[in-house]
Amino acid sequence: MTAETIIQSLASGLLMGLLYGLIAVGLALIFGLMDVVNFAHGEFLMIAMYASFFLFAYFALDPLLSAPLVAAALFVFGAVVYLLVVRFAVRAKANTGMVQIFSTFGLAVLMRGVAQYFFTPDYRSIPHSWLGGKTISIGGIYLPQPQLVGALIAIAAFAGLYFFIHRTDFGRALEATREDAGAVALVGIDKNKVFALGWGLGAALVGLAGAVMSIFFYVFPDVGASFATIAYVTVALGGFGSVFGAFAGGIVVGLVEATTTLILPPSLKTVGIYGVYLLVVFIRPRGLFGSI
Amino acid sequence: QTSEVKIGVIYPFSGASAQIGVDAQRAFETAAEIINGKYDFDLPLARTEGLPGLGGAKIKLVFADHQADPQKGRAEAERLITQEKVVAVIGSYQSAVAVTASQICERYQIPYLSADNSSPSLHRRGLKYYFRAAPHDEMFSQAMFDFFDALKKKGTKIETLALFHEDTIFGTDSSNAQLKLANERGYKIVADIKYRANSPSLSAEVQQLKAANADVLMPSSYTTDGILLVKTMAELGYKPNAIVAQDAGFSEKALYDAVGDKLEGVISRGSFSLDLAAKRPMVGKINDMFKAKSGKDFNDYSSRQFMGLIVMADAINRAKSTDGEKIRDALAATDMPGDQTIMPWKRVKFDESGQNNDADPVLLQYVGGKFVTIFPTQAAVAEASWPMK
Amino acid sequence: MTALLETRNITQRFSGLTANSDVSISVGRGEIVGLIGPNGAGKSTLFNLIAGAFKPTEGTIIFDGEDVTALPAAERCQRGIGRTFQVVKSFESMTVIENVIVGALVRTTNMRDARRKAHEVLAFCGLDARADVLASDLVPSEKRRLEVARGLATEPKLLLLDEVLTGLTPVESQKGVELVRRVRDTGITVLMVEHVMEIVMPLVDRAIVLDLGKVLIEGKPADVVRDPKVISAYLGDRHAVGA
Amino acid sequence: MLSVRDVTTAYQGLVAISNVSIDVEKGEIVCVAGANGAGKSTLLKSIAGAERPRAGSVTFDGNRIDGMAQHLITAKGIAYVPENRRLFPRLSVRDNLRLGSYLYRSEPNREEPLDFVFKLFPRLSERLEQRAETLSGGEQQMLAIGRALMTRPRLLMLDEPSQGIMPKLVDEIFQAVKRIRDAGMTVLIVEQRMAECLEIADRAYILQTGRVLMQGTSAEISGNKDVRRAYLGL
Amino acid sequence: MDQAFIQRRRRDLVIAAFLAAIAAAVPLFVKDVYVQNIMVLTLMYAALSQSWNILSGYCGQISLGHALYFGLGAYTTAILFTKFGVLPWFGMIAGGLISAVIAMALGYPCFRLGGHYFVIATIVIAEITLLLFQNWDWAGAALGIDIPVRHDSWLTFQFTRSKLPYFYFALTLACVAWFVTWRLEDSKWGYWWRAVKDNPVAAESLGVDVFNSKMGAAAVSAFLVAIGGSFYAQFVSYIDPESVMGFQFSLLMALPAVLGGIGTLWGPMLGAVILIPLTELTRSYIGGSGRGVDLIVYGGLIIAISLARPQGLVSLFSRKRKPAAQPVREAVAS
Ligand SMILES: Nc1ncnc2c1ncn2[C@@H]1O[C@H](COP(=O)(O)OP(=O)(O)OP(=O)(O)O)[C@@H](O)[C@H]1O
Ligand SMILES: Nc1ncnc2c1ncn2[C@@H]1O[C@H](COP(=O)(O)OP(=O)(O)OP(=O)(O)O)[C@@H](O)[C@H]1O
Ligand SMILES: CC(C)C[C@H](N)C(=O)O
Ligand SMILES: [Mg+2]
Ligand SMILES: [Mg+2]
Repeated sequence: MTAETIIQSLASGLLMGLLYGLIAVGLALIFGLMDVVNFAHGEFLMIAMYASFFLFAYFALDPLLSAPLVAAALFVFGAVVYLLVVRFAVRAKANTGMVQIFSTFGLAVLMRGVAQYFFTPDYRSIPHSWLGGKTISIGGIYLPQPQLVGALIAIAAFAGLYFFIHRTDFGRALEATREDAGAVALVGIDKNKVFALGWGLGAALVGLAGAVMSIFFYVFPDVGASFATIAYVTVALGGFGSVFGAFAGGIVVGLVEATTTLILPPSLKTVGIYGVYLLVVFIRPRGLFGSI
Repeated sequence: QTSEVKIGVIYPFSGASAQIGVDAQRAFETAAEIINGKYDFDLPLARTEGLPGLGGAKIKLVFADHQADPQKGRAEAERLITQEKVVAVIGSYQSAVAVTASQICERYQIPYLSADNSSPSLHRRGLKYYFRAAPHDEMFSQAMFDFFDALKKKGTKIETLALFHEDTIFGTDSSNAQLKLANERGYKIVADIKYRANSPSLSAEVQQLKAANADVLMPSSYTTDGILLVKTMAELGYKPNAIVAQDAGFSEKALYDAVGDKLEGVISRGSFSLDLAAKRPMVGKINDMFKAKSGKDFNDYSSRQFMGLIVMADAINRAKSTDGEKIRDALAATDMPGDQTIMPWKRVKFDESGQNNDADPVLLQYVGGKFVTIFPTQAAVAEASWPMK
Repeated sequence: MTALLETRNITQRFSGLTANSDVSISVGRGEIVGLIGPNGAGKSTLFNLIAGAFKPTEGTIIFDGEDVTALPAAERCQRGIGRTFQVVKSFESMTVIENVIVGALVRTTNMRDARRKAHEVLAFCGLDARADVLASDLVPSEKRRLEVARGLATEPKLLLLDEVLTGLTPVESQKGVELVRRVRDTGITVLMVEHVMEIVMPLVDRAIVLDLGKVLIEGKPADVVRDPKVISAYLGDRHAVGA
Repeated sequence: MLSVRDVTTAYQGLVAISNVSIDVEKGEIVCVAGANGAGKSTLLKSIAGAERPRAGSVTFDGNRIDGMAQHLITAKGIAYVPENRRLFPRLSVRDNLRLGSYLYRSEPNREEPLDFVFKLFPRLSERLEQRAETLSGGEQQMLAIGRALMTRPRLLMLDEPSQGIMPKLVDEIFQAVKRIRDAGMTVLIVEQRMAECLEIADRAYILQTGRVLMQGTSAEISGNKDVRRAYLGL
Repeated sequence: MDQAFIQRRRRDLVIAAFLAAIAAAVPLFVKDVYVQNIMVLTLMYAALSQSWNILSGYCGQISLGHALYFGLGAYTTAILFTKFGVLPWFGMIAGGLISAVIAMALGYPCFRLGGHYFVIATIVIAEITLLLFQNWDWAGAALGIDIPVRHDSWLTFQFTRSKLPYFYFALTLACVAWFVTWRLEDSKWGYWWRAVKDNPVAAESLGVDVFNSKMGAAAVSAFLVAIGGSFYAQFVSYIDPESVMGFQFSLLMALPAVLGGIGTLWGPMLGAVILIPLTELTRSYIGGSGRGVDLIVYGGLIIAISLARPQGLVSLFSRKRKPAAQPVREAVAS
């Protein structure tokens, strides 16, 4: 194993990690901070990727250009999903966790069905885009441009979310609603508005991820499944209630994945990721930076 | 007599491989159309309406979704047999499902025909009602190594191979066959990379391939991973000398739509090639019929699915009965000359285990946006260009 | 005869804050001891340490002649320490009787016995009419009574009562006082926290005042409330005269 | 200012208060007393919008507020400190207080009442970074009242504010209530400690088994023989 | 005073016996093997869900990794049978015991975890095991294990066509799982579990051994689920890692309980009776179109049911609150 291989591994791992982070940032908001389970996270990503794909296919909009549009569309979608489905799920008196799992699982199945109905199960991908296939090579180390841009967007998204949660009243209201949705009315907060916005925002972040992903990934109705578990693990590894944790979680996942393959057969690389998750929570039951 | 003969078709219609199921549906419908209608093709049952052996009875297809789950495949096979009263079952894309579905068929004495399952172990289970007209992975792999041997004789340097295969039954079987052949024929495997199907990232895998830098990269991957593999290779600056693929994703349109420009000169095994249309015009016409339904050209899978129904219908016709055992016997007695198929096969004739050993696989090369047959020589329409561009 | 409970030099720190510092108290068998002191003085913390909810930073706890400092809460309960929580912790999805049965099961695994015991205790606490109501449907004062009932069901030697008699009208308080007396009469030693002097004064045999995590003074309630330090830290001027 | 007319409220079919009517005038301190389960908390909940009355009306400043969403009622200027406090347990004391001024987030001097709260409960200013759930019982009660004050209510409703508060502070709280009133707010207070409460209250109501048993000025109520026996323990 | 309670438990037992008797008679009238197949699956999932419910419903430790025990049961039986010729009946017990031991071993580090951390740990552990099996050549790796079917026999628990033996086994398993739950519900364990679920700190203060409660629940739950897995291996006669250890099993075990009422005696049964036929029928009768309509219907129904009855369908059967539950109102001032 040459030094170059190792450096390349780490570089790819880091980029991939930031990408996982980008995919997880929306979940970090909904699952990590608002403490609502969204089993349809992968399906949110799926429709975001479809949105990017179709904007490209019909309007020749490059995914980078359409990203804000996709994010906006997903914002609306997320808010609607909250108001139509999740709102009732979080209202359950007992076992809200399971009710959330159950109803968002139903939503995931439904979304897959709808995607298959309207988009067919064909695999789609964007063959030519500004960044697609482009790569920067520094001394034999290759850094694919889509991932680089994805990494930058991930950093920006996390920074934005961090600011939003820690520096705005809205972020505080969001946390308060998570803590006791029944009590926020005591200070004049409309819990549904706060959570609908939270869901919208979380979905919009997924929209960004979807746009970036569509540059170099394929999309089909079941594509979400490949990312969902990793996204959950990323958020939990970083720790619930911490934006920075999810960011760090993504990087750790990416690096672990890259380095596992230096030791184990690649088919077992997720074993490395999962193993690290277990290791971390066995030592720190609240993940790396979790507060709740 | 019966005016309708029901044949069960079990495929994945939802889940990760739904696309295959949906394309398969179109292929089977095309075949049924030809059987049930009158067409001037030199194909069994094309020129007559329906099945003359059964008084012109029409074929009716009953589709069932197995969602790639062996248990569901089994339940659906059983439902088709007992409720829908199908007289035969065709399936199933995933070999794991074929295991259970064919077992159920055996129990009910209903013939099961693998249109496209490629796992070699399937016909070695001593089942009486199991048939496969198409080649299996060992036959396919053999063709590849024959091709290597031929190239080597001509002086091309092929010494090292890199295997890249998914961790499913298909990937495992395929790589096992390739490993065995490589050992027998003196090729060195410098990388044997098993990866998790539908991985979110393949960069670590590609790095290992790049580091191994084999003379030939041999992927056994489905469309999704194929697309990601090719994109990742480009991103990490890995340009293999040659790619010889175990079909699957590498014969899917979606893959070439996505990354075709990076695949000029890629070679894939297959059992079908459109260039056959030059020799057998009906192939082009049938392809057009299929394309009208699906928007796609026949590929390795859809062509095999198409033939699967033709072979089955032909046997039912000869059996002159809808009785499972009679159909089975008729299948066992099948002897269909190659030029009465749309495939480059010598003929369709099953051995006692139900495998057709005369289904010669071909190797195709992707040149200028389409596939041309390059091997074996008797079927080839062009010389292989090696290394790939 | 030795004291039932003794804490020796208990200190408890929470990141930077010392909630208990060098607390040594003892409670004799059959006593009703009042633990009083300003808000945040460390009373509930001391209860948590005695009951084993967490381990003290320093110090030892002797219960019934045995060093229990290292024992987990469940084992202390088995040894005979029963408690209530100031911020009530009912089993919300269970009915009142079921809540109490959980407590009774420390002493018996026979369900019939446990159930009988639970009914007894509920009747004792005046909650029997609410036996089949979900705990989540109780109002706060009932929940506090449920805490007591659960604690009693474990047949403790020592019962720690943390503000279970708040929020009662004077008449109701009176009943509460009687209830605690009856508890003691069944042979249970009581250590209780209460801010309402009208309850503490007539009820407790001895009062221990905590302030800023330390024992400020202890003695007969009547003496304690006259102590200027207690008045200035805890009671305020109004109670200096009246109580 | 506040007028409750014939309000009936039930929990899953069980009537907790029936036909209760009370009035609170601007600048008053009104006390509601009664035994456990009399329906005092239910009355406050019905006003605050935490429970929806089954019948009757609640009017605040001439506007019907019954049936309105709870957060809108808060926004109208009614702050409610429930019996079980309902703090945000894993948020810091600081965040709990800041959330109190959520409605004024666009104002620069939104945290004006903070000084008042800290003067009232200096302990809170020493515990700003601590999670609310780790506060002592009394500290939690202080925080709950503090948070309510941060909403700058015109009507403050307190459900047994003295619960869990040390004697010295109980007096201070009642004095503070007076100061709160003097600062221009109106206070509706549910208390068991009628003696202290009546000292500061202008008027009082006594509830019994879900109905208004008695009402009058503080002097009238504390002069009543039955009340003295049952509620003042004299 | 306890009469009502004792009566209710008796009534549950009588109803269960009655339902079991009816269920046992159904195959005498329903001869369609497809329907019988659905009934077998329904009973199997009812049993699995009932077992899952012990750990996740009663004890509150939500596991979405129970496919692990299901798979272990299936693999143990299949390996013992195909490689060592051990009869499946013994394989079943072995699988159950192995699963129970592994559940406790895993519980050791995992039960310290709370909430979502625990849930994700269960998912991840099952997934790791799946991957290991997928790569374990001796156990057939991705190729799985094809259990050779010879002839009908109770000894090897193999029946080529008849579903009845499987049906009666699944029925028995469902009854056993139900009975175990019924029995444990009114025992120290049952109370401990519910206490631990509601408030572990309070439970601890009442002498509940929180950790061992969880361990007990995990062991019972894993044992029963593994029996289900063994049964499945026999029933399908072919297993591979994805088809016995996949995440979908973990979900399919949890869903009936959630749908019917998590942590209740009847919830899992009720949920399975509705959910499993729904799953099977939507796929069979609309799935063949290839358009995803079955998913739309199935997903839509799940959302609808879960939102309409968040407490589970059993709540439809719970009686109206009795006036006896009237709160105490001591009218002091009169
Ligand atoms: N986990 C913790 N972390 C930090 N500080 C804590 C923690 N628990 C308690 N404290 C602090 O320790 C002090 C003592 O708390 P404790 O609950 O023992 O007071 P108390 O005497 O019971 O008061 P009260 O009469 O108000 O209930 C308080 O100031 C509280 O804020
Ligand atoms: N959530 C609830 N579910 C069912 N019944 C309730 C609920 N809350 C209150 N009740 C019942 O309504 C009646 C009135 O309760 P409320 O809490 O208003 O009384 P209160 O006068 O505030 O008593 P306390 O002095 O104990 O606080 C009581 O009988 C009580 O049992
Ligand atoms: C190519 C594939 C993914 C499927 C393969 N033909 C099989 O039988 O499993
Ligand atoms: Mg306290
Ligand atoms: Mg009240």
